[in-house]
Amino acid sequence: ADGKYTIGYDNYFMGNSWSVQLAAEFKAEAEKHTDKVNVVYVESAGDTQKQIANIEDLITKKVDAIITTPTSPTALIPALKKARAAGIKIVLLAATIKSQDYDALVTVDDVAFGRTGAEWLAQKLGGKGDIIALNGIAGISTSDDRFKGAEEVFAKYPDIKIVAAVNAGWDYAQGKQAVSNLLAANPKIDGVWSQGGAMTLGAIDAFEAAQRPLVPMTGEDNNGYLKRWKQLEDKGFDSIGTSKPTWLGSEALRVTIDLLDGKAVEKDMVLPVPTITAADLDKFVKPDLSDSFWAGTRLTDEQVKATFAN
Amino acid sequence: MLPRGSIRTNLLLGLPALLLAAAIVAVAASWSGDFFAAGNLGNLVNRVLPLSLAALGQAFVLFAGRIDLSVGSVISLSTAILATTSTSLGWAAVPLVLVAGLACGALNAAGVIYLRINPLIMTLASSAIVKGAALILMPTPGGEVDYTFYDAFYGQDLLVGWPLAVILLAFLGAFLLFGFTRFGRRIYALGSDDRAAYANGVDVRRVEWSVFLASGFFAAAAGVAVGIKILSGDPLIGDSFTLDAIAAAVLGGVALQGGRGAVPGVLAGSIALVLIANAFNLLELDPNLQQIAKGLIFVVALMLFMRGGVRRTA
Amino acid sequence: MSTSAYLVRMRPAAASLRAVALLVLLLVAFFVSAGLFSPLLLLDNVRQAAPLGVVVLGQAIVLMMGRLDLSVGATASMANIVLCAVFAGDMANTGPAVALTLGAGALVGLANGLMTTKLRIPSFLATLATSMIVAGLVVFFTGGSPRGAVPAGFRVVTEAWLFGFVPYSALIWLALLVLLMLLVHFTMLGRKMILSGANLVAARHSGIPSDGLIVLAFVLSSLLAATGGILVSAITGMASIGVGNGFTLDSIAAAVIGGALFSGGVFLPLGAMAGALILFVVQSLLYLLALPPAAKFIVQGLIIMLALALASFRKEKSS
Amino acid sequence: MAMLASPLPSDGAAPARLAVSGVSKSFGSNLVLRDVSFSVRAGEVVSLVGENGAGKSTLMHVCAGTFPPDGGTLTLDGAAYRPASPQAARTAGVALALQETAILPDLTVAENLLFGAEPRGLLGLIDQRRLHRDAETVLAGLGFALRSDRLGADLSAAERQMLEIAKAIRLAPRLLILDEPTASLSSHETELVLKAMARLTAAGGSVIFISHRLDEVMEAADHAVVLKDGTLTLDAPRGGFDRDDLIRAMVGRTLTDIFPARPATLADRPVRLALDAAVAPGLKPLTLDVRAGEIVGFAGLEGQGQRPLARALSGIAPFTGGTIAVDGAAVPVRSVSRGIAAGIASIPDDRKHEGLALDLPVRMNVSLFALSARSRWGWLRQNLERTFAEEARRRFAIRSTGIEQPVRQLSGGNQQKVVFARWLAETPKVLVLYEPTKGVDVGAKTEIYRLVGELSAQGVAVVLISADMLELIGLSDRIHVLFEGAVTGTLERADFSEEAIMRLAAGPEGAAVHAA
Ligand SMILES: Nc1ncnc2c1ncn2[C@@H]1O[C@H](COP(=O)(O)OP(=O)(O)OP(=O)(O)O)[C@@H](O)[C@H]1O
Ligand SMILES: Nc1ncnc2c1ncn2[C@@H]1O[C@H](COP(=O)(O)OP(=O)(O)OP(=O)(O)O)[C@@H](O)[C@H]1O
Ligand SMILES: O[C@@H]1[C@@H](O)[C@H](O)OC[C@H]1O
Ligand SMILES: [Mg+2]
Ligand SMILES: [Mg+2]
Repeated sequence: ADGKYTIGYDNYFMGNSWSVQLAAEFKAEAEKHTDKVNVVYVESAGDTQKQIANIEDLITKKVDAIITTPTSPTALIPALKKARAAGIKIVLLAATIKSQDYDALVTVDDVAFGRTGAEWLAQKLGGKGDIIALNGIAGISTSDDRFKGAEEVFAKYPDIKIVAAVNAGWDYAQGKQAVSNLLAANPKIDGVWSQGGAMTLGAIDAFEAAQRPLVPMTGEDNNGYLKRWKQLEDKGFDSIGTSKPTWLGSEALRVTIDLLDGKAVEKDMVLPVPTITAADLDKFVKPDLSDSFWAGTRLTDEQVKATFAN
Repeated sequence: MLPRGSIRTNLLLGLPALLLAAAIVAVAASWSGDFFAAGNLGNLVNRVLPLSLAALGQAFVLFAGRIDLSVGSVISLSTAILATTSTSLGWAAVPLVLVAGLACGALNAAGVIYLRINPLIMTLASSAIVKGAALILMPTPGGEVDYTFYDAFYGQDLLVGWPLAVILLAFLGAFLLFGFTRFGRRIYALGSDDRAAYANGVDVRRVEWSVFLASGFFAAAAGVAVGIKILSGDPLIGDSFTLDAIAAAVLGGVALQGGRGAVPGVLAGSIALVLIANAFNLLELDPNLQQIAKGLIFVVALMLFMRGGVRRTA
Repeated sequence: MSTSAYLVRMRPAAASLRAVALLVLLLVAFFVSAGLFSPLLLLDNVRQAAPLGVVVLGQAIVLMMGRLDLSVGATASMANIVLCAVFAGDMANTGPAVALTLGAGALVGLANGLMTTKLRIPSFLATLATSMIVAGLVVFFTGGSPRGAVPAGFRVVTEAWLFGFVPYSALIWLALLVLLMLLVHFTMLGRKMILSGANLVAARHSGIPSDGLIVLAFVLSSLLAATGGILVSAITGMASIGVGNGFTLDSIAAAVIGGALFSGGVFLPLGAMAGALILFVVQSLLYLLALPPAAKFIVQGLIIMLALALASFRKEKSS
Repeated sequence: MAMLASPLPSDGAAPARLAVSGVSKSFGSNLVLRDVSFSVRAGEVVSLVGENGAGKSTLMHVCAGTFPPDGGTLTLDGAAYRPASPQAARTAGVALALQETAILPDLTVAENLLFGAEPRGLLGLIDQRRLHRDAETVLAGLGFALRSDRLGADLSAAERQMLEIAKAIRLAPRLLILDEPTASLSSHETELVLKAMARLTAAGGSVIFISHRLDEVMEAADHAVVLKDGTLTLDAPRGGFDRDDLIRAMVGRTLTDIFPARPATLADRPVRLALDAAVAPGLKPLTLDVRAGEIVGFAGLEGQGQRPLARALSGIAPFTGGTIAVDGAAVPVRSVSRGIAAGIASIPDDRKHEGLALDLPVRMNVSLFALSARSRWGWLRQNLERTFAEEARRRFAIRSTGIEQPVRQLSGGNQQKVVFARWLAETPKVLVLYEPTKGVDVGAKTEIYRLVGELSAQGVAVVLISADMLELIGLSDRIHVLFEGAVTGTLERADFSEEAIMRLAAGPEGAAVHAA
């Protein structure tokens, strides 16, 4: 009515700082476009059933576009089909579905995410050694895809053996518990492939508690992890911070507006995985900002402080 | 006219949920033009379907004074089975899913009856086991349910269609069962007082078997509804149903200590729960407040029931 | 009183003994699959199990009163948020941080207690409602991004070891356990709580202020849940939403594995401790075996079943 | 003493309705029935008596299929009879009305009464209207004043008991077993039950009737069977035993006088308890005194204010107006604990719900007040508890395997003794007794009466609210009669008689109502 676009934003989850920052990036971007867009927020709390209902309610509200992060690669397909049939543009943010029923996808491929870390680790170990893998949650595609990417890589190195792959829920405490026990059972662990920074932190603490020398580990771009890495650098610790940047959240809005404006948009914007290595670590770590904050951001330091304080 | 007897008391227990649902409809309809949009009513029926079926199964168990925490996992497993078999079996996959649901119910019953494990803990354990089974069958969401299932069952997502028919049929059947059959009386009797029920000739084991089987069956039926809705399988999708089904039943006046409550209340409770979330979205209320509101509504509704007084046994 | 009498009183019930036996069995399996026996590893598991263990104690108290507390998870999660926010990473804030966290916890317990006694809402529902409200409040006030952190100095609570082999968190757990055991089994207050739990009406007829005792039990449970949340915070060092959610079901399972009865009147702290350790060691064992996730759930479920089947083994069928 | 009869009828004609032969049963290591044999003929009432815990209920549970015997056999009308469940027994024609009643709290009276036999109509669905009609017919036939649409949970103990009896009688069983059916019934209701038994036997049915009221036994029994410690000690036909024989067989000795002697006058004693215009819901303003050492009884038909009075005195449902004074000082009995603090102890009538924590051991159930009085700094003194519990078990002759046995496993009468033991840990100033000997055997009763006598001799003011006329007459110094919440008359000891009480109990138009 007011000539603005109405965009439905489905906040898929509020349970960790990454998902919070993803939503914050979107909001920050939306504030720049208040003249052009109205946003209707819905909250899925990690519950696929709820997400489907939310999409349907957004259809009922006749929004012009829906931005959603599917919590299941398949379950949402019928609902999204319905939305598109109603003329609503669908933009998938940070996760995809196993069909073509969307108008744009803005993400970093999780398989590539897993692969990137694995390649770095394999090189670092000179193509041989015993490693452990720390995964997220069984049945969630992010977790499965990342591990799939990693396994593809390790399969090419016959001398690299995954002695244990466990689910630690992207969680620090679970990561630490898992690694403590695995260390006790395995006198030789040469590397840790982890698909989440908090779990890598847990792994580091477990190694230190067991007084075992640190080994190469893959990490992520969360500030808490980067700070720790920085501290440990002079002890010879080496890592890689693979990133699924939260600025995808702002990018999704830009893409959505382009779509609604009728501009040509690349359907699958699958960005290469940004990485942080020892060489550029200093560029990304922010010693004065919160541990919760993620480096792959378009937020200003002030906005970060407003979101996470310290 | 309400029939004399305990049915009347039980029906009255469902009244607050009904009033709550009506109030939400009134508020949502007067503040949002979208509420009565055809699409919305159809969506609501489709959402009530799996929740109310799961809650109905739960009600069997609750009436008997037991509880079933495995409902969510059974729903997940059901979608997984449906999505792995429906392409080859067609509609024959549905009875297969229902049989699997019965098997889960049988596991619960066996644990409760033969191993004498408390139902809360037994179904908590079986919930993990069934979830494991779902993950074995389908480690990540996928599989396929053909679109013809959706078309045949949900059709155009209208108010009047198969989902409504299934709800009405299931609840009418259950209403007659609990209100007017000896079998229903036995279930209430068991929930009312185990020892007295046994002394009155109730075959406790048989009733326990049947309520857990019923719960498994209805959870599987809910799983079929979910599976057709998502046209795929998902080993985690059912998790939230467990607590929601209990909440719906309880909101509808079913007493957790057993023996009290009626089937219409369960339906009213399910409708109320679905409406709360819908109203929040349509009215664009802060989604962060939704959980708080749900909790408060719960407290208020429960206060209304409790005014009637609790049984004197501790 | 003579020492022997104390010992008689401390003698755990059969259910606790069975829980302990199962625990030993699991530990054997654990160390066999680890390929070594290390007391330090054992203690490390105890150290990490402490938060759950502390929460279970509270749940056991509520179960003793014939009630159930489904809000312990939400309360522990909230404790983590409040603690980190008040701490703001500065050791100087220890006093207020801990006090405010426990205070917030006590409020939850008070709400639970008043709802079950004054409003006569069954505890299952009252605490379910509280847990929704508490979790909702946390999301509402933090907007999903909780602030602050636990200073490194405070983290010794769970991360450091006394004399290098006694984890502080284990000591805290044990101290709380002993305190509660003393309260319940060695004071008049505790005796009155047991009597209320076993038969509320009879307790009222004997002039026992049952309502007050139920409120007290819920407050204790929430305080212990908040303490569990503090311990978890010391482990993770940071604020995140929902860190304690798993405690709700785990605490009930652990308490019941340890011999608690839903019908009330029983308090077996040693059983509760064994129950918490069982759940934790199963988890560790599963990490160790690196089973596929599906198998993990199945084994977990089977162990809980086994524990309870053992507990009801030989129990005479009541006529 | 009568000879022990053989389990089979001696006349050799028709086989016995029920023949019990060599039955034994133990719970854990507790041998409850030892080689018990007796039989019941068609058309006969057999009374089973014995002390609390003698094994009566256990024996009846065996007969009614609740659990099987460990050894021995049963026959029913000559055929082997081994019921696998209460339902199987009912199908075979044996119905048991439980001492502890099995009423489903969430079902109505009608639904309880016709449970499992609900009339069905269209589509095989239960016909609710006929159900209630049928139920009313049954109740009316028995003369029970019980509305068919009340919920089980709302019934009083007496009403529950009547419903339980009606349930069993409705089945028109070959053998009806009534386990203490009259324990909480008034004399009028008891008459109704005895009549129903007579009708059943007249029609060829058989009845096993358990009661601690020897009057009823003498009146109803065609045959008496006595159990002592699980062994049969008497089995004799009507005329072959008298009251003393029964008592001897039960307790192993003759009880001379079961009631304590009362002092000739109490007029010189100070007033202990004084109520002045005290009001409570269900009670009209009440003014009365109880002197130190006096036992004041309250009589009346069921539901005339006895319960409100007991609950108000104990502080459960306190007085809402007027004054209550103990030893001349006004005491606001606004809660149980205030009452206790003022020295008022009260024994509730519903021991299962109001008196005991059934799953806790005897020790914890008896020790509360003893410990409260002696705790230091809130610490519970464990040794003292043990000693006290052991002593209470001896003093009150509580039959249990020890102080650690859960109270649930004790017989009804012994449970009642546990309640007494808790309240009498400390000598109170005022003792309120509400149906103190419901379901208590004559030996235990004697004990309890002796105790009450002792306490009154020590100056305790006793309020005795009871439906048991003999108890009131035997124990009281004065009896107030309640009618519709008010005292309609008072009798002094010299004027006590059942007839005088009944006349007052029937209210102002007493004679007319009573005659009807
Ligand atoms: N389920 C049980 N478990 C263990 N012991 C039991 C159980 N039931 C009864 N007993 C014991 O068996 C004995 C006989 O009890 P029973 O109830 O048969 O006595 P009773 O003669 O009916 O007494 P009352 O006159 O008090 O009703 C008692 O000592 C009692 O403690
Ligand atoms: N052993 C006895 N010796 C002398 N008199 C007795 C004896 N037992 C009972 N009596 C007398 O018989 C009367 C009734 O006895 P009974 O055993 O029926 O009393 P009860 O059990 O108290 O009655 P109720 O069944 O009404 O409670 C009493 O008045 C009592 O004086
Ligand atoms: O990268 C991870 C993100 O995808 C998940 O949702 O939360 C934890 C992060 O480590
Ligand atoms: Mg008996
Ligand atoms: Mg008597």
